[in-house]
Amino acid sequence: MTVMICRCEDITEEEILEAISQGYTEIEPLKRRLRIGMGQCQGKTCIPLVERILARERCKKPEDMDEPTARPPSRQVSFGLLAGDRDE
Amino acid sequence: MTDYKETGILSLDDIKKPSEDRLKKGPVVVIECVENIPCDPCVAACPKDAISMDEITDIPSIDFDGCIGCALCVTECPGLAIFVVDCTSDPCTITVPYEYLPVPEKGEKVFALDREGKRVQVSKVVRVRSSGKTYGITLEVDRENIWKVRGLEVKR
Amino acid sequence: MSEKAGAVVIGGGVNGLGTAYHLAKKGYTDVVVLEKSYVCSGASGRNGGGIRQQWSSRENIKLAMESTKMFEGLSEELGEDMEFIQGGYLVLAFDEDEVERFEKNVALQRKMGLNTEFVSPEEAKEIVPQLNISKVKAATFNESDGTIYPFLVVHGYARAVREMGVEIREHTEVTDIEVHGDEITAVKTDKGIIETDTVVNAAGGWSNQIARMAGVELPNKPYRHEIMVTEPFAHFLDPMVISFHHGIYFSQSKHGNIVGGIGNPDEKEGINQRSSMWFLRTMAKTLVDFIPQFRSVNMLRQWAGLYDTTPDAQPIIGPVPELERFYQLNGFSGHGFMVSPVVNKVTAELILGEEPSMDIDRLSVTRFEGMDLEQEYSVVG
Amino acid sequence: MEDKRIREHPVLEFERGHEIHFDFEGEEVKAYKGETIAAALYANGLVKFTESKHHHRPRGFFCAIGKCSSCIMTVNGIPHVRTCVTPVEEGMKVKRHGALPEFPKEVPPSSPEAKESKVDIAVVGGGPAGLSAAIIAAQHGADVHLFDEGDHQGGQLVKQTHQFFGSHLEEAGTRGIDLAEDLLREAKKAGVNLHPGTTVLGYYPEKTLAVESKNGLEIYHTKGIVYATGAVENYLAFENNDLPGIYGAGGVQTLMNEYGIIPGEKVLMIGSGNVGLIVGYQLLQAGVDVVEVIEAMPNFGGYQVHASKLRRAGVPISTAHTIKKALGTDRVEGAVVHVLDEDWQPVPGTERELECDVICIAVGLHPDNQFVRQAGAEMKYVRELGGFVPIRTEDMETTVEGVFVAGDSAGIEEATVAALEGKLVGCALVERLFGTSDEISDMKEDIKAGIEQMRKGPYGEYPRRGVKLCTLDEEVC
Repeated sequence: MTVMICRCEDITEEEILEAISQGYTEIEPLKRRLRIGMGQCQGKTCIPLVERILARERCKKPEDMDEPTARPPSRQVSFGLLAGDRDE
Repeated sequence: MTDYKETGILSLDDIKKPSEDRLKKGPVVVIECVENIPCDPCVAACPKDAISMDEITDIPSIDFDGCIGCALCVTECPGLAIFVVDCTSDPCTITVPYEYLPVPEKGEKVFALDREGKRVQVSKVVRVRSSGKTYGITLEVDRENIWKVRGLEVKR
Repeated sequence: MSEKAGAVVIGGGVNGLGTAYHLAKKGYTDVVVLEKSYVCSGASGRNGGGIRQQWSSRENIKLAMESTKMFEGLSEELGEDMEFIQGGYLVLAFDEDEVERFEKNVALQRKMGLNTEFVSPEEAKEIVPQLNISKVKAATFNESDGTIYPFLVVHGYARAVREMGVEIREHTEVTDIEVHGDEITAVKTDKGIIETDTVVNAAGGWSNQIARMAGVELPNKPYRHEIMVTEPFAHFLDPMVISFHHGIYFSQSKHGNIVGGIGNPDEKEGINQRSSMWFLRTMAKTLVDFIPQFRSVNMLRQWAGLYDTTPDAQPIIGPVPELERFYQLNGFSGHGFMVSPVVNKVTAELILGEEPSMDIDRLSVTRFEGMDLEQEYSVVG
Repeated sequence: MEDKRIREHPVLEFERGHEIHFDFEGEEVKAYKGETIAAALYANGLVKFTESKHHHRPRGFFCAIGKCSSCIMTVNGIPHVRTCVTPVEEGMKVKRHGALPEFPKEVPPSSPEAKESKVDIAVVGGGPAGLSAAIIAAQHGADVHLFDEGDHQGGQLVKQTHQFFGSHLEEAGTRGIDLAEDLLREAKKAGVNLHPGTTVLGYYPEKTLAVESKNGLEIYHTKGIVYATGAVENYLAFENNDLPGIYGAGGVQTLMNEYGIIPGEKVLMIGSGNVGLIVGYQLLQAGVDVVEVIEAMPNFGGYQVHASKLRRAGVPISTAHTIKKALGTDRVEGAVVHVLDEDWQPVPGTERELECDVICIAVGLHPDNQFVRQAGAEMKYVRELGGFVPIRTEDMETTVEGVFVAGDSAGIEEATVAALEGKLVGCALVERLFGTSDEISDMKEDIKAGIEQMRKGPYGEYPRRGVKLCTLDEEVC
């Protein structure tokens, strides 16, 4: 049975529950452990679902959950463009 | 309030209807809008100021005597919730909003549908009007169906 | 509310938890580890995971060699794959000074039993075929260097110490350290007071702030260091590639992403973990210079952590003269992860009054009082 | 070959460019100039675009706006290309690369050196909120730059074929698509520097933005930033929820109303808020069969008038229903739905199978707050506004000085409110730059009154309560 939570990093609900049971009970450690929210969509799709699972498993309200840090770039960008080493 | 929030279908009790007397006098508007939505284009559409509201979230209040049944509001309502019934002719007519393809032609026979999309009768299209891409299609319907028919399906 | 602990470890990173782990392994579990955020939230969770033995100073070579051996057995010891890949470290030289220094380094490393090779630019290109060697003068390569996923190591320690009975308190910030005469009496936190006579300062970039609470001045200063990760690729890059000249390093993780960073020589001292435009652009320019195909590779995200830097770029380990039981475990200057196993073990031995299994006297904070500093040159970034 | 392109539509006209051809894994594919690679491939019946990293599950076209990873392929030797936002070109070579592509072999040409400039205002997002803010600021003399990823600015408006609700004084009754046109015209007239097809990469201190444009990296040092970045659709957890054929309502709208391509033949709609109901209706307009709308709550969430449109077309709406799983191995072939009791538990014996090739998820939106978080703004979870939102002043300034929010990224509400919030931010920016005036203060009062109007009534109660929870009292700060 596959219930996909993080489409980019390919992490299922089962894998998240497993990690929570191993002690990764906050969003940041969970993110680093499973790479959820660190793929191309930067967590736009999965993080609300992960927060909900975490809240449910820890009997907390979504209000009490933290959001993971948002890092640039907002969208993946090529080193060629960033390097910009051609003089116009 | 009936269970329309479960079914999506208004019952006749939910709708403000013109009186029998008014129906005899000429075409008249029926607005099937029962929620306090922040919306008022119908008010602006009426050339006779027969539709009004104090607050934008009010349910439109209709002056049935002021309404001339011109059907200009039918194509202006974003909710496609306005109809015009005319019981002065035989058969009666009803004007419904329509935004599908194909657009029926005048004289064409179509299926008249009820609020659940069920076919009620075969109707002749007597008038096709448009405002932008929304059409007001006037259908001939049997008298007993004027409170049933609210849509159409082209037979082609 | 007041409670007691045999030892309080400040910092839930690799050095704090690694030390707690070695203490617990020896049966000493009356330890509380305090972490102001979550476990591995500081530099331990933000670094590139490089495990390098190619250093210029005898001390660092010794620490790194012993630590690498310990990392080799760590997955088995902690019962989880730590993603330790020994793909080697390719260290590139870009000028004659570097070549000269590298020759000396290799000689010293080989003398100490480390099998580092001095390689030509062409040989370097055989190791990394995509490498632009037009400006490379020479390189050194050691195949037993590699990378590890730091987060798994730290959490491996955390899990192990919890199982052995050590308490880890996350989201608990140290606010003061109480000292009477030459003894520590308690650690104050935002959640209460813990009476103890033994404190380990493993607070990384915050270690000088912690030391100051006990009236101790450390020469360590925090500096931001930035890092980034790309989208993943099928495996193509074996070693970690580094250049001291450019301050750059990059390697490919087990998952296929390239992880790398570059140091800003103009970075100002201070606690700043925000991302900079300088890094975004400089990393890109340097990376495409090293491997031009990087032009069509996408950066996925950038982040920053803190180097806790000492004047000689070598760590400060052991007690301070003013307070016999105030153990320092900081000042790692950007290579704290890779030498952590052995220094954690030695620190545990010191705390328990055992004979240290490695002589680390030269890493005492007292070395800064004299002029006899052995500068570590092989620092990247 | 199958062709999913819509040739005739009751509301929309699709202006397709000339026919072009490109190579997809050795086969020639027909496309039209102006289409994206993914749209062209989807129109020709392609289901599997890539595969997932660990479980190797098929990944299909998904977000349609370049935000996910479901359509990445190798294009002309470059891996990880988001084909859903990359226009097709004659003779292009497109290949699937599965979970992990090879490291590129070719070295592409250099990009031009980054351009740096100093501007007054940067607006991120060209929907109703962003455009409205930009217009007001530019009309009062500010040097305003507006960035939007889309080539067609107007935000979600450009996908809205229905007439808008709201006040006739605020453009109600106008279709979203026309509203976008009007706003764009006004923005151009006001002298807003529009940058379509640009991606804002990140916020850097102090109020500096890195922007990816077609010409390369651009760096803008600003005096004020408006984030009007809109919303992200909520995803739903159920068995097989990643099969190709499962899309968010936004993806369906983009495919159908922007590219003129139908998502499939038979659609199961999950969610009966206005988005679900409206997209359901739009599917019918595009000639697609909507087999059913299901809703977990005991009542449907959207306006009754929208529900009535679907019901009149014979579409059943089943409340207290949820999806248990999607059926199919490589793509959606059906779904199993069941009834929920008052405690949200499945009622035994109520499972039934539905035949469908598309499952459209319309279970709400959450604010796209990534950008404001990057800037370091203080956030708060406000259920009534759809999730984490920045704490703001009455003028919509976040806790980061000079950084403003407007529209859905500040809290999920209607487009009219978004436009009004945009206007309010526009006024606040004018005050910042040039000082206040009677005209601006009056305008602000009018806008605030307008917003208050829109939040009246039962549908406004929720956002009204939400906004209170995250708005700082002016007196206090």
